Amino acid sequence: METIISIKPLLAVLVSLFVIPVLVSSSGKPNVRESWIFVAGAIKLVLVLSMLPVILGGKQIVLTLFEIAPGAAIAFRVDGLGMLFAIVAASLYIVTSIYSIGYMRGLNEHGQTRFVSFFALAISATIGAAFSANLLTLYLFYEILSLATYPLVTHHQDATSRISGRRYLTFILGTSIALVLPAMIYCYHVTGTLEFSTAGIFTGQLSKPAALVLLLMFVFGFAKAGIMPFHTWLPAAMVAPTPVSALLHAVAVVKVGVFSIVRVITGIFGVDLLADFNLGVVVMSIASVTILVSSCIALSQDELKRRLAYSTISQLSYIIFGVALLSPQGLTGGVIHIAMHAFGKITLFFCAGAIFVATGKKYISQMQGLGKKMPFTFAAFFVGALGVIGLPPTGGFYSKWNLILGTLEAQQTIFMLVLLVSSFLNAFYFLPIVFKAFFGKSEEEDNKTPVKIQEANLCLVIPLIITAIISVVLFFYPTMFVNLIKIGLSI
Amino acid sequence: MDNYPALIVITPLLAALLAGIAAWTEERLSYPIALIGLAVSMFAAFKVLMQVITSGTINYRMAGWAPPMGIEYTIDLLNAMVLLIVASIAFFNLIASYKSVEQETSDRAGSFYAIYLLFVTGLLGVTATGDLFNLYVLIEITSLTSYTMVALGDRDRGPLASLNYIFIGVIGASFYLLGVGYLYLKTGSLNMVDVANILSGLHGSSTILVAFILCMLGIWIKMALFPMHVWLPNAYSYSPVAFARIVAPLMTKVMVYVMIRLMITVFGLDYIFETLNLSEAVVWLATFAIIAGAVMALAQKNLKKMLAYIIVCEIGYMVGGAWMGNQLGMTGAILHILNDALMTFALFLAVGSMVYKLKRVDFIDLKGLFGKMPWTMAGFVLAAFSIIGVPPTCGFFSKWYLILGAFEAGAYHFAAALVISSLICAVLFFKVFEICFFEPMPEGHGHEDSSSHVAIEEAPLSMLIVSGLVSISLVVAGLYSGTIVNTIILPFLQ
Amino acid sequence: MTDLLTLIVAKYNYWLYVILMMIGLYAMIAKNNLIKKLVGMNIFQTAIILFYVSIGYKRDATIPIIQNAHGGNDTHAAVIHAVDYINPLPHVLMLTAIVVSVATFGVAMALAVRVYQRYQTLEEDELRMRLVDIGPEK
Amino acid sequence: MKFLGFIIVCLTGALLLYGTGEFPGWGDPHSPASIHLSNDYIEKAVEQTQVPNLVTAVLADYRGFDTMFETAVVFCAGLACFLLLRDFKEKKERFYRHTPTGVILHVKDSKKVLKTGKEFEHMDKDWVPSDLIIKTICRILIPFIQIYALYVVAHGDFSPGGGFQGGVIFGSSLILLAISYDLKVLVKRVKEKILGIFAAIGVLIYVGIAAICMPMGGNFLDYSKLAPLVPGDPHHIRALGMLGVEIGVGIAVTAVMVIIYINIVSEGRHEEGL
Repeated sequence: METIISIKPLLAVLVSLFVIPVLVSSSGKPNVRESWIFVAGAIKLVLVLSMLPVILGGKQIVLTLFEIAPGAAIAFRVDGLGMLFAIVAASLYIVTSIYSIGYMRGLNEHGQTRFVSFFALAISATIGAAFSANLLTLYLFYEILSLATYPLVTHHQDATSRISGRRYLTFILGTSIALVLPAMIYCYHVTGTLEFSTAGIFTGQLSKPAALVLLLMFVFGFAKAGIMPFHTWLPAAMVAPTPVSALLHAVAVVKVGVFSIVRVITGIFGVDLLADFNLGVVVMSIASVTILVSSCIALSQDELKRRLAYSTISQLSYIIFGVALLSPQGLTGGVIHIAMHAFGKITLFFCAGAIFVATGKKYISQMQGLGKKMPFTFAAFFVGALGVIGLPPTGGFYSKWNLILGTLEAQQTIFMLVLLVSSFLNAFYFLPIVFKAFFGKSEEEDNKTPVKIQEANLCLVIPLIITAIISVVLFFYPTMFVNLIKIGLSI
Repeated sequence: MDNYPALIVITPLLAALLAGIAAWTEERLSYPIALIGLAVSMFAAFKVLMQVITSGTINYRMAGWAPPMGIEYTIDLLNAMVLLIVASIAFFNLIASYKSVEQETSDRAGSFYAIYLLFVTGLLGVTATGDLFNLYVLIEITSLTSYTMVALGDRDRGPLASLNYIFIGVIGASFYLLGVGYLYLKTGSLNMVDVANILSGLHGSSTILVAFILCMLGIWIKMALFPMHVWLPNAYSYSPVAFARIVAPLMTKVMVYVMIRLMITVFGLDYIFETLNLSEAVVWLATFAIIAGAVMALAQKNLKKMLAYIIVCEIGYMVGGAWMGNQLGMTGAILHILNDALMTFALFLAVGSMVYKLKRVDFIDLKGLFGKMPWTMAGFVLAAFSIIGVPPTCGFFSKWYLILGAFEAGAYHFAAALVISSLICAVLFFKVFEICFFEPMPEGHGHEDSSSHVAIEEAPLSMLIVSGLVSISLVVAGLYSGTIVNTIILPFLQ
Repeated sequence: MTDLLTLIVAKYNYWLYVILMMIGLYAMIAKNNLIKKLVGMNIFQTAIILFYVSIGYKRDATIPIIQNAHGGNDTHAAVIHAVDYINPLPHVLMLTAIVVSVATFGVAMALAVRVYQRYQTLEEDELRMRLVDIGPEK
Repeated sequence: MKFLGFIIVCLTGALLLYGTGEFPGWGDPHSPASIHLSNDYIEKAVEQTQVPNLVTAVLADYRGFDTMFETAVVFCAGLACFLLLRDFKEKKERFYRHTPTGVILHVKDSKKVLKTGKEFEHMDKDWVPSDLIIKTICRILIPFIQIYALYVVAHGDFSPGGGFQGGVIFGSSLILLAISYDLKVLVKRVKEKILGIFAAIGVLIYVGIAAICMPMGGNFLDYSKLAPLVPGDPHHIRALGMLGVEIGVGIAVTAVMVIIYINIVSEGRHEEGL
């Protein structure tokens, strides 16, 4: 494959890193600070997009920075998959920035400079992970992301966030050190390289049991993907301010986890090797359990953000499920779900945050009748929910369609049932919220003490409308993403 | 003739003497004298390293006598690297220490600097020398100075800790001396290279075996390998910060260097790994050292103590790597000498700043430190990440080589120990971070207007600048570890 | 038994040094009084000195000061036989080791004085109790 | 602890004895230690250094680098004792003796200082009337001891002796002064500052002589390069260089011996003690 050496991926990573000192130095002037965030975000998006034509043209952009050991360098390589992820992350970052200004100022949170700085660091790490050329680099950015998000999750600095932060790190850092690190070094020890390649790096050095153990170490080790039983950090992390939950725990953090697993399956083991050993089924089974169990748990959650979190856990497993099908359709469906779910879920989180800022309500049972007062928010919520359930006219439909085709293609009919059942569960835990919001009676009406509730401020509403619209648009124009996936996985 | 190798060691000694004189006449001069002495030494060390990289090993004959009659400095890539580390850490610590010394030992600062310089002289000499007995003398200089320094710290417990340190230290040094005696008796020589040549014909000898065991035991006691570590935690945590900051990163690392030097240059890896076949036992010992150090660190309630036990744990890394019996493990051990020196230095710099401001560093004293000393804490956090082994800090990369070496040697228990100790270190440091970050708990949600703002009380600028430089060097050393391995360590090992 | 005895007699100097060293080491480890420990330390170091010096010994040889070498000019005339003089090197090394041990002893004594000033005792068990008394450590 | 100690000691002893199994017999002239380097030293040293005392030759020339650090160790010990013990605080209570009557005054007010001289004499808490016989004998002995010390230093090239030995003898003569009179007499004669400076200067002489060799074009410690600086027979320059460093060593050792003694006996207060 033709490669181009360019510094652009590095710049795209570093741009939000460089802006951090500026942010810190302008901490007294919120307006200046926030305009810098936009500048950095815009530059980042432009840089990412400027690489898009090259990638769509079937080429790759590479850049090797530091050779640590032969075959293990800190290097970037932009391919289709990475590009897809980077576009999603970079574009949503800008939207979230708008949202977070509204949210943080709306609630008059403390430590806003710290917040935006670590936010920028986190997004840098996300882009870095997307563009990683090998497992070492991926691991590097994975760890940076874990640590950069810790102060975001524990932003409130109170007892609850302390406990949640502890759980967050225990699962994310613990698994990555205990499982991924040895597995990665073992791979290097066996093969002498960690470079991603579609054929896989193993050339017959691996027996089936060893492959199984390694695969499990990776799948569970990248705990950001929320595979059960390493999922509990995600609901715990919902103590964070909503912009963090929205971008990081619906897009960046969790998707980096999933993306890492996708990379390992497609780039380290190689689809063929796993198919030979028939290991896809193992991963699929694990993913199926997670999908079903977490969907059921989601049903029982009353706090909106926690329900969203459990929904996220199940949706992440869709992606892993799809990739583990090891068939072209399944791969496409799985990977494209990264994008589709991202737009859908971020809309939902935005809505949750907007409701909280406008009304102070966190629990679903309190939200009856709110739809009439916050029509835009709940409309967007509806669209987002459709996206996550996988119904037209949203992009979510496209990915779910592909997944189901994939199960048929791989002749795994039982697993198709899993998908269908879970879609029903999705519908059960989302649609009633919308229904009750629009048609239910609010508490205020009962009490006859009307409190004036209206839409949250514009900074909050505009982003969620934008993401909802994109969700719909993706239903009609998924082609670009599909092409990126085809190029990235050469299928 | 190039005199840089001698200058590295001599200038600190000269400076120590001048500072000793200045202590009685014009005390203000002793600090600049010390600074100049170490700067020259650092420059010479840098020159020597460059020279060694470009044109190979340097042999410098003291008094012009050819070895084995005279004492020779044999500076190859390994020495040169360690020399530069020692000289530069000593120099930068001196910059950071001015205020601490003023605070802790103001009435006899001149003598303090003299002892400090003698300590550095000892470390540099230990590193540079190619003579077994010269090594002993210089080890004694470092030990004697550290005994003194330890006693100068905590008024209540320092002298007692130091006295216990003396007993164990003397046993260690004497064992080494005995080992050298046994070697001398069998070979008749004291020059390392010469001894090695003669030894190659004596592999089966029981005397040589005993000599080897004695040397190793002596060095292990000096480097505080578990279970011979009992002196270290007290000694390090009771010494004055200016000294703790240099002894913690350097002393054990230089002893690890000595061990590697003895293994490679004097006894030869063939002898150790093929004739004696001791690798497995020592790697197990190192594994226990790692786990034990980490677990004991968990039990501590004082930051200095905790770090001291982490050093015990890190020693296990290096010993295990060196005894792995393969090139990767040795590479990891040597790389970790550099990296661990840097990270420990960074940690102790931060702790030094905290002690300067807070006087005590029990965990309960650290509340709200992120607000109070944000820059110090930034350095501390980065160093902690390096200890945990988070890329791209340098700690990750030496761990990488060590684990690779363990896989290659089939020592999976050692790899597991490394991983477990990383996890424990993560717990340790996040325990500290939590205290610094969450306590005192703000009431309800801290809001911008509420009084959650703590006045910033940072350490003096000199400490912060050094801390910043070292923190950056952690990342730089990490990213360039490939270069370091390729230009220094691999050529040395081949 | 006789074999062992002859072995001991043939190398009795080494046996003596080992016994001396064991005494010193035992005192350092097991004694309760810090000064006694210091004495043990000195015995230990003396044992090593004994060991080195006995390495240097050579039968039928004299101290390593070359005879008839005063003045310098006729040194070339005098033939020096290496067998006539004992090995100077161990003596040199031990001069250094003695100085080191004296220096260490000096520092240790100074520390003992400091400990005594602070706690009024040099018995280890009492010291341990005093340490408990002064409360949690700094 | 005792039992554990015993086991450790036995293990160490057994290890050491195991090592002696292959030792050459005691005094064997053909043992490696007696052949390899030893013969080189014995046969070449006089020719190369013009010093017939081989121990001195090896100590100050071949292994002069070791000895330099050895001196540094001595310096370090002195410095350590000073740093650890020296207590500059004024004492709270004082004792005076009224010389004509022998009445002893105990002054508890730290600010009240009596003028010492003919009438009053400053004294220790545990003062013992000094013995006239001891005082007189020591007064006579001390100069001879000191002369002997100088001889030992100066003649170290030719007979047993040298800087360390001479220094220790000289130092003990001063200590004898302190013992026979009392500490204050010594401290008054030999000021603490002088001792401190001399300890450093002694080592500095050594390091200085060694370092001058470098700008003269030699390696560190290479006395032969000093020839242009020193009048006299260049043939003997190494011997002269050794004498120079031995003098430095002597000074340093003397000073440090006294420093250690003063600080330890008076617990660092320099006012009273043995």
